[in-house]
Amino acid sequence: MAMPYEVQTPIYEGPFDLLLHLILREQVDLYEISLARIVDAYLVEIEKMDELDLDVTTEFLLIAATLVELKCKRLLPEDADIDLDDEFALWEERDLLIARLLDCKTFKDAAQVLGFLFDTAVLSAPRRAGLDERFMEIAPDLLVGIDLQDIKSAYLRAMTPRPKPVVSIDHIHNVRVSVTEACEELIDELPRMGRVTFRRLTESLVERLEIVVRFLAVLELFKQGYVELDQPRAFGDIEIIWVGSPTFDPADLAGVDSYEG
Amino acid sequence: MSVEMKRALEAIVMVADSPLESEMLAEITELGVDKVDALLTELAAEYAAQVRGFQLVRVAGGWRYQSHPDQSPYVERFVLDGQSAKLSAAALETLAIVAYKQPISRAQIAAIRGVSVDGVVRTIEQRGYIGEVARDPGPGQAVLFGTTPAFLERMGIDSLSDLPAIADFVPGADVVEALEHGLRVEVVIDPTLAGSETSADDRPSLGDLLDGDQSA
Amino acid sequence: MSVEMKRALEAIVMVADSPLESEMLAEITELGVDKVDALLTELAAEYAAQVRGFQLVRVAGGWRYQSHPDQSPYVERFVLDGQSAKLSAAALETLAIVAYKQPISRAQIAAIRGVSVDGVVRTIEQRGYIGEVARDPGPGQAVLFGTTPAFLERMGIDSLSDLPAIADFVPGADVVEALEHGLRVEVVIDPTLAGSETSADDRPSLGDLLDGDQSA
Repeated sequence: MAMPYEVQTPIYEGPFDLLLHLILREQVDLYEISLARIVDAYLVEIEKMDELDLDVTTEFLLIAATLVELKCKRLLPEDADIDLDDEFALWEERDLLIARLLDCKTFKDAAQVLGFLFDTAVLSAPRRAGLDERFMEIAPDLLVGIDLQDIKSAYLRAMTPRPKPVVSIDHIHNVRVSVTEACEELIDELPRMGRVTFRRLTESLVERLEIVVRFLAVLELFKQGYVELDQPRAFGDIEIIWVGSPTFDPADLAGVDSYEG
Repeated sequence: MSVEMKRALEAIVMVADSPLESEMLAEITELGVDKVDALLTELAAEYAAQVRGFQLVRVAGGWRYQSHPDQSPYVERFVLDGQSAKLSAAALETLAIVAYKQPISRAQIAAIRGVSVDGVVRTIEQRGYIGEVARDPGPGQAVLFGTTPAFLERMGIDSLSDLPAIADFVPGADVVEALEHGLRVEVVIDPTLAGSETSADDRPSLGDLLDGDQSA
Repeated sequence: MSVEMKRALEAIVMVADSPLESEMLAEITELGVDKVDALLTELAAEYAAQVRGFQLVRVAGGWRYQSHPDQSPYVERFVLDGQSAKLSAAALETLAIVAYKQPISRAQIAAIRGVSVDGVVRTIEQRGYIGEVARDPGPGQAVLFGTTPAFLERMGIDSLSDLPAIADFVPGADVVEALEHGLRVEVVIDPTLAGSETSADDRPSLGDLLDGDQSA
């Protein structure tokens, strides 16, 4: 009985949370659920945010890319002359991801203890009454060495607007590819090609990330009904068939922007 | 003599508005630090034996009087200073990371939590639970955070060493295994080259990947 | 039953920062006023019998804990030791805000400073630099603070108009919003506490309060 898996993230807290939830609590094998569904659940959460959080979005893209890559390894036809370096690199990335997930889980569990301590501690209120007035007169004058100018500068300090937090985007300056751009490229190329293999579509690309992003773009176009996908044989090439209008305006493409790094 | 010194300690701690360190109490009473701690421990035991509605406790490196936890329903009706406002799960996790890994930068916290932490760091910093303790000597001079005495006070603990060891929380082999299984890399290099019908069932088809159908 | 209620009273009076009236204690514990007074009197006798270093006494119409008079030498040494002989930066900022923006409520100060200010307000109030000058006429009747004559004297000025002018300074939008929130124009200022011969007209107007312009 085929049952689509629904990703539920009621109190979602970032990609690690989502992954931990999926793998540990739901005992889901990530290879057997649709990446598109995780993406969807994620996008829903991102839309709930008041402002787009670049850190969260890019972090997600990174993890999604790793997952896609892991999936591709199982999906794409095997190469006799498979590059062992690539192979090791993939293992490394996977291990890195697992290490980060373990770290995240460690502190999640530690936080529960802090929560318990906190809940216990708030049951007691500290005595803060301080000195009886009879000792006040011998208490040292706290204003020693403070003059009117100090009061004025303290006032100005207090009234100066606090700096607004800015989200740093330094770390993403070298991400040259976005899913939106990849979609636009595909929309330009695919109607002319009619039917093409994914291998062919990516043969000119060098960077792994670019290939991953192209794969995401293909999934996106499939989701929106502009292409059909066919894989005639297990591990065979994936074929992409353009079924949209031959004169398609990329502006009509809906809802891909959120992927953008 | 001990009785007289206990009375002195009771009087001083009573008028303090924050936890008093044993060292300071020792200086005022001209007793040894160990003696001070011993006397205060005796006092705390007396109050407990007499089932007082208050306690003498050691918190954040000092001694203070506080209401007994089982009287919180009454005290809550009276004290409404917002101090007991709940901490969010995100705030607790961030506090846990700072508590165990201090000094630590915002970026390092974010790397562990996998999300942007600017907002939550600001919140717990404003509450006074964490503060800047140093600057990263590297380029950028990132602010490094650590927990404050207010954090210890709020958690009701005397020092960071009262927290359970972080090793206690490192996930067990079962979790590691589950993660490895969930994220396994399964590339079989077949020298005779691919296409064996036999293994096809083990692998997800493109359809599975796209619509998430999981025939199990 | 009496034991339980005595414990509740101990807890409440212990954490109160000013003497508590029997009426209020009666309300919180849902006991009669006479009963409250009787129980507290019993407690006071217990502490006396156990020669504690503190007392439970009735002062200024309310009940409070205080250090035992015969322990004054130690308490004085503690006070003179100057556990906090300098005003903290937070306390100084709070004092400055009250000086320029009076009358002002705790909540408004907290909104400007972005943190709870109960502790620092109590400190500078205890030291006699600020005091209650009015009540917010709105619901809740929040205490409104202003500086005291002692503050003016200490600063060597005659009236608030002698505070250094703050020209061309525009506070942040968050500050303006904090001040607008709950601020009432028709505040009745207690002339006995305001601390200057000058009339209320010399005090900052609402306009001053909002745009931070304090041209005297």
